[in-house]
Amino acid sequence: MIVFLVSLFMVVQYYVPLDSWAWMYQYLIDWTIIIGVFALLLGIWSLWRVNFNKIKQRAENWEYAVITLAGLLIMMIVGFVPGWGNLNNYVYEHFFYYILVPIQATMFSLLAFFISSAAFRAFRARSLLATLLLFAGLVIMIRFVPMGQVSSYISDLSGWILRVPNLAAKRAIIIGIGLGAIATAFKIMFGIERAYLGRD
Amino acid sequence: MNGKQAASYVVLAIVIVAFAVSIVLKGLLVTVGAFLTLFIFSFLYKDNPYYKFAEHLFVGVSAAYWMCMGFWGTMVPNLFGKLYPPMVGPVMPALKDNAAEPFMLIPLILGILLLLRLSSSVGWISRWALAFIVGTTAGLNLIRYLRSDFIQQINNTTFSLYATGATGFNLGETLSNIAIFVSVMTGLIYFFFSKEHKGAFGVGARTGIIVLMVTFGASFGYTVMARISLLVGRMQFLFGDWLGMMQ
Amino acid sequence: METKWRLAAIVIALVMILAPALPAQDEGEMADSMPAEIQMEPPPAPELVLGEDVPNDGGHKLKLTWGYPAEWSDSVARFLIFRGDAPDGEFKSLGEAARGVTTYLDIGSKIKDNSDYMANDHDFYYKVIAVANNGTESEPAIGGPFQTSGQWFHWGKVPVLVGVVLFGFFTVLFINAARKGKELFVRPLAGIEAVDEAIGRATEMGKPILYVLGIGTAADIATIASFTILGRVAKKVAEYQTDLIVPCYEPIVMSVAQDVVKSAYMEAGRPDQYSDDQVFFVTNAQFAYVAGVNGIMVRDLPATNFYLGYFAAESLILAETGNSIGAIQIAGTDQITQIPFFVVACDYTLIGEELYAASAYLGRDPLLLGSLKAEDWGKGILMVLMAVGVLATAFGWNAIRELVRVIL
Amino acid sequence: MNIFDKMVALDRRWVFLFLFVVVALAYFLRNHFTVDIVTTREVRSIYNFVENLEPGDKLLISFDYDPSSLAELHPMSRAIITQCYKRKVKVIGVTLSQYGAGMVEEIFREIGDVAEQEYGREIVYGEDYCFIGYRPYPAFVILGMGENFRVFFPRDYYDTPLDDLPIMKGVKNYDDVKAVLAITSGTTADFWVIYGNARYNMPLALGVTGVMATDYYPYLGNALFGLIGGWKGAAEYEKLVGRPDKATAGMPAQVAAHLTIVLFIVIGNIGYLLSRKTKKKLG
Repeated sequence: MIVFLVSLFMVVQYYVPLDSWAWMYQYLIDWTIIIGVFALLLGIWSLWRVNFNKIKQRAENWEYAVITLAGLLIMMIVGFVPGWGNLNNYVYEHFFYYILVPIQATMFSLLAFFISSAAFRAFRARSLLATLLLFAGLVIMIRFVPMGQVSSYISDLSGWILRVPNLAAKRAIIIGIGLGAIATAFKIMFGIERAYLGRD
Repeated sequence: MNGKQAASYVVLAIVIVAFAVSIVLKGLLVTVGAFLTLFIFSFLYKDNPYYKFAEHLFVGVSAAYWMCMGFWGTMVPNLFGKLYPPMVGPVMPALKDNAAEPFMLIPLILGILLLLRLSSSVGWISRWALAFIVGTTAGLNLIRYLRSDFIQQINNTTFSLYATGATGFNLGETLSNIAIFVSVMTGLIYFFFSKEHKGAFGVGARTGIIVLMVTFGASFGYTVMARISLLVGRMQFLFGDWLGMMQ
Repeated sequence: METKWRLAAIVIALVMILAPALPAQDEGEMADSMPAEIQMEPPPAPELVLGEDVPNDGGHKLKLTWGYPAEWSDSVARFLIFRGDAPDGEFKSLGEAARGVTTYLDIGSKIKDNSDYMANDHDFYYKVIAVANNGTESEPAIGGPFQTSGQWFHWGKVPVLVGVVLFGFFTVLFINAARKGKELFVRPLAGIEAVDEAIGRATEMGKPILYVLGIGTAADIATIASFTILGRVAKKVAEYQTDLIVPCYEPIVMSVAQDVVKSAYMEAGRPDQYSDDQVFFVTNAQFAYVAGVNGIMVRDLPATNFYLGYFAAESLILAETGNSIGAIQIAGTDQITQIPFFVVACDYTLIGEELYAASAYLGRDPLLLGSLKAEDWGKGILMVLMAVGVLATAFGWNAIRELVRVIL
Repeated sequence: MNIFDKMVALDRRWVFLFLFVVVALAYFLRNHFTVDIVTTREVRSIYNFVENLEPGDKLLISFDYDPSSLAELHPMSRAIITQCYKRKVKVIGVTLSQYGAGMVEEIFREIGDVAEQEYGREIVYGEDYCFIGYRPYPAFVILGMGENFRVFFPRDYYDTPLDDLPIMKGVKNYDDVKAVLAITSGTTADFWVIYGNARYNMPLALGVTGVMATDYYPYLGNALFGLIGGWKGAAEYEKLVGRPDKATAGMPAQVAAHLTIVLFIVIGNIGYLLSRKTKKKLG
């Protein structure tokens, strides 16, 4: 019922340009963000429990669970020490820049390798569809390679692929997703889809 | 002690020595960043203790990082700061004089309800809070779709098939426009669920999936560039910032 | 909820959606322009200063127009615009309009404390002064009082409303048809057909199943669709007594997923086998999450991986690692940028809307199937409209084209 | 197992190693070979647009990315600002990314130095450019700026009231700038299209990461008048501006990496087709 009312409000507000409604909307967004932070506590609790159990049971790789918990605790202490008051403290920033940032960037850059291995494995002329996938991928990739006159043809062709089939396919997908999204929203409002409440 | 174990101790020793040398030469912070980078890269070869170390550290530190961000970035200014502004005075003086907004009690209560799920006896109450969040944001999403992509995309599809350029009728563009139109239609046909893909309808669906595949290939090919930039960025860090091999 | 009540709810919803449209007519008229008090001055002064509320907004905006004799228009460089609370009171400078422009859009601030605040339903007077090329100013022309107001209904959005209502109608219609036992055909989806087989395979091999919900929030449509599928998968898994691992990125998603899996195990009659340790939180930093899930994959070696939900750049890292451990992989997302990577690296991929539809396939619930049929109808109607629009454009029937444009 | 089967089943770690070596080599040797960059229509149209502006015209540039996408988006920001300074076009900067502000400050200062050294122009804050800072909730900010920049930004990043900046004089909303260029790494790009262009109909061009680029091609010609995608787009822009910079320096590595991947795909396919042929013969 709550869901019904709240989502109904959101739908109705779309049609109502009045100020007070806009403020309501802003409030609702703020609230969900705040509740999200409370939820994070649940997450931390879950993380703590899983790793703590691992250590207690001396499960495989339990030593690493210690590292996770140590990282968690140290970072929490650094971030919450009373008196430091905000996040501009030296240690906290260094944890961010010299531990989180490098690992994050490196995980991200693993993609350069995975994208090449995926291309190597999957871009095979097995069937018509796979061949088309292969062909379009290759055209786009070799537009990078300077080959004199050929390059400008490739550049035109890749531009065409991006403008025509790409545009059309994305439109079709977007329209489909749009309808699906509206239908799902309806199903939620009317309580047909209730999996998110843990039952169906 | 078998050969494999011996080898792993040798590797450990090398890592420790290199780490120590690097600290002396380059300083602690860059060294830590560089070794963590290498640890993650080692996963490409296979799973190993160094990757495990970096992975577990990353998980723990990042969870705490976001918790702190959520607390100082959201809870303090938007919840406490609005419920009782003087409370946040010492840390965020700018907010001290704002008027209190009693409405903010609602998320506080819902948030506490959410935490009740940790108790097995009253855990069901947390579903209220969940319902609130899901309802609000689901409504938001619906509107976002309605407002943006969806209508915009449909509108854009009803364009003129004829294309005229500076020199009058433009055959190439016209053909492209027809191709776009047909492709959108067949793409939609592919997404029909309640009709068998047979006969003319089947041809349409088949054309649709062909267009989709070409698009996926193109997107894949285009993304390679972005991923290589990331790799080059990391190399700059390793060879430039850390080893000082580039200027 | 009983059927009757559910229908009642639908009716109420429609009424409520429509309700705001009703008072709008009065409000709309109130917002009409009021006749201006005209002040004729010696030639260079502007005449007929008219103010009009801008429709379909929250107020605080007023469109000002005035007339100016054509024979003078070349010798006037610009117009200065002022706003005040009374015709003889103090006026505040707003800005200027260039030569030949005789309209000005006054956009006031919506915020009360702002110096530029423009109250709704409050009388305002406007003063326009023409400045000649040589810098001499005309006598001011004053018009007013004008008011701005917020409207209860955005008329420009009516077509969208009609569409939504129509669509809701179809949904209800087909759901009812389906409930009465009418068989609805749905075409097979390879990814869905493979679910049973994939679970069976994991059971045979005695290996766990990994289910990744993506990095969306609990309210992303993709995540919601994924919850339903998770419920079905969890039930099968409980029946087969295989292990299920669900690492989560978002704590709310985790909470919901725990409820979903728990009730699925209960339905399967094995509540004792469920533990909160199966559905757990990793972290909500994108790549830390990926690192964690990668670790789970290479250490627990699941036989089947599901990636259903909202995904970003991590899609390929997960799918390639999963591939390297030889797992069967079933993926699905509505993120267009990520679909190609799943298509390339996974065994089965649900593309966009197929993911939403999957929950109906697995459940065979008449309600869900009915809404699927409604979606198809929606698509059909859109296609017809688009085709008509394009044809009309092609043959130059502009009237029809405009009509279609309005409908869309 | 014959050679063709081996080509098909090549361990992916060889691909990884090869790629790493090639990219590293290409990067080290980047000064030893140049890459001919073919410019595309969508990038040229932005360049030409700025080129055709009068000195003194104003542009709004929104830098909606944070340090994590700096590598991809910074080069295009630099190239565009360089062109603006060169053409004496004034730039109003804003960021809708929480961690963007420091980065934007830095880029303006850096390009300011470049302009001084290379074009002999001294760039004055408040006169040639200004930076109005960051506000959260991008969709609202974009809508708000459509009404008046001062709704969300009564003061600039340095706490000066906007009305005290000469550049902001007579600039109320999007109508008073020639175009909006948004260089963005996330959903903000959608917001610019949906809330900015659709509502206020100002000329809009986007600079986006390589991954996002294909998503925005469909908007070209209607909502967008130009699009710069990733390093390739940035390198094209650098070429047009005539000042090769970081993106151009990265191109050899890009070309080498693309060639490597294409090569592996070709090897895989030859292996696949031939091994199928031999199997057919045997079977």
